Amino acid sequence: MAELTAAPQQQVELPLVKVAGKPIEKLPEDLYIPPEALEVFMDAFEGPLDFLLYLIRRQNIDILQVDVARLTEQYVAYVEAMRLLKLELAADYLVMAALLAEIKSRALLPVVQADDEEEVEDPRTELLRRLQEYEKIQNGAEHIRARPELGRDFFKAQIQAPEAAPRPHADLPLAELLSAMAEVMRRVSFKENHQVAYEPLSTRARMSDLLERLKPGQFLSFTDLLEASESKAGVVVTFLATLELVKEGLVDIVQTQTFGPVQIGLRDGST
Amino acid sequence: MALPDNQLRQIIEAALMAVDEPMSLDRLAGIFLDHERPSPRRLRETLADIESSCQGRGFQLLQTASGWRFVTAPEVADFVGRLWQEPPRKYSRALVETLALIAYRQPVTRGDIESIRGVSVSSGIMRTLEERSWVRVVGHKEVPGRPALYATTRQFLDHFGLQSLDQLPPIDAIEDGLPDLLAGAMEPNEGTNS
Amino acid sequence: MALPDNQLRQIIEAALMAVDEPMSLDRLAGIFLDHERPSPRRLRETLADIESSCQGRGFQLLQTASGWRFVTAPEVADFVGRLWQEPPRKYSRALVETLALIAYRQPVTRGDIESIRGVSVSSGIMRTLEERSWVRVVGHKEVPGRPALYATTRQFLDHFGLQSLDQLPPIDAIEDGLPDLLAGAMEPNEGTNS
Repeated sequence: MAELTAAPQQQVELPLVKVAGKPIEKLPEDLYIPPEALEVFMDAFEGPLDFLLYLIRRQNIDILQVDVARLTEQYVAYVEAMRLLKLELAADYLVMAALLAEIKSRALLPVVQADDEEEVEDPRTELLRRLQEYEKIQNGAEHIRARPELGRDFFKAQIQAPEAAPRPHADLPLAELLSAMAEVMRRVSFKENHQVAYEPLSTRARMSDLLERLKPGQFLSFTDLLEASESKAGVVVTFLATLELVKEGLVDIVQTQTFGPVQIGLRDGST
Repeated sequence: MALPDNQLRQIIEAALMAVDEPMSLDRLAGIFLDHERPSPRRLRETLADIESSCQGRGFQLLQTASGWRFVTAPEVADFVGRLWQEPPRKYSRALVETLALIAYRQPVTRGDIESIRGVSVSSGIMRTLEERSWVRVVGHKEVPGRPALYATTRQFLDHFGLQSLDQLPPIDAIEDGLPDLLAGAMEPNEGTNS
Repeated sequence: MALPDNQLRQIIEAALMAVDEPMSLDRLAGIFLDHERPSPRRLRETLADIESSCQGRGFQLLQTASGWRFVTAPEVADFVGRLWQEPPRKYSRALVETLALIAYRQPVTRGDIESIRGVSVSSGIMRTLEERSWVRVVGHKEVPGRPALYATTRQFLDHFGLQSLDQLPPIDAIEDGLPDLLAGAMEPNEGTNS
């Protein structure tokens, strides 16, 4: 007949702790923390310096007024408690414990003047300097925490933007067009042995005009294609353009009866 | 306990500015805890109030199908739109050569251009030239596939300050004496031949 | 031809609301074409004018290191914050202390940070600070291993609504200075505010 029973409360007895050879009968009075919570408590600190600052602040005194002996006792008591409870503790804490012990023991010795002029740095001064610097940084951290922050105290105000203005056209000077043509011509003459013949531009332009004026399935007489305002040269150009279009198979010329009007129409793809 | 009018207006205004999309009445109401939530009617009144407070400012409240949102004032859209305007794109060498060929050899098909340039002409180039209204299709060549025939336009002449294509220097001249011609072409309105 | 005051105000306001980041005076001036561009002084006056027009509204004009931007009014932040499901992220003490150290003692190496805080700095913290673009490597210390030197960024200032590091309260008050012996340790922060 099994009976569920609560496991007996683990009573953690703190064994005798020796600090600097002197046994500590009891933990400092301010260590109220139940042993199970000690790890959590210690976790709240950002390392031995942070922990020391906590111990100093609790005494409500300036860092420079610190009684190192008392501080050492408190510090070592916590560290020993952690160690005895087999709780993991960063090595930094042990190094600090050793440093504190050294400072405390030095304080008991008479000050020995070094032989040379150089000053030997007092480890106590060095420690206090570090504590002060770290305290400043903690103040700085508080200043940053106190700042209004984007995404917490204020948010970006952003409203719908208008459409982007149309992209402007790049400038294309005539010179660039001409140099491009020259470049094409240069390449063509390098590439090909036969001379590419070019008709006068006016004929080419007229060919475009004629193609535009002619509608599929509709025939116009040659005279329809002439412009009254144009000179004889105009007639010649139109005639040459028409012949060129015939040659390129773009238009057909039709004459339904002898001496009848010459009809010009777009070549029908189906015929 | 109801929130005072001015605080309610401030909250709604801030929420609409913080959210980058239109907000429905429901979503606006969702900001408030039960005891402070305004009625839909009061919300509407607040929105109307905000709307009229935008008179002459750089933004205005707009009601769309999905709710309310702030947009920039239309009267300054042209200025603000410049912020996103892309810089003019330079014309590629291929584009300028294609345009030159169409100008001198029109009407031509894409195939004609390709056979002269010795490389294929991208559709992008033809599209740009057509969008720019510099060239257009004037017919189709009656060969298999009926390829489009391209020619330059009046806008092309206008752009380069030409009255007619005749004013473009003849090809032999370009080949022989480009520097001189370019000097002349710098003043397009003078016309090459006139 | 100068733009009238009210149009100028409208344009600047619209631009600042439409752009998703702080805008410098130069960028604001860039909206205008040469003939309509206001002087920097007139721009500043317009910004001051806009700033005062935000009294009691849901938004306000904030000047940070990178320029001006509109943000929602802090007095309604609690309401606006409810629009997002997730509460703002809480930063660990280690992260804020590391950030403070870099802000107040920059440029510093990771070794400097570790020796002041008395514990090692996790790579995760440095990565988070760099990912948020709050700190960046500005150089390398010429000692063995050439460790990276970290400094805070403009984005850091922007995020905390600061125009410059000077606006952070000093942490080296003269009255709490240590005796002469420690004077040397105070020097490095001279560089913080420059």
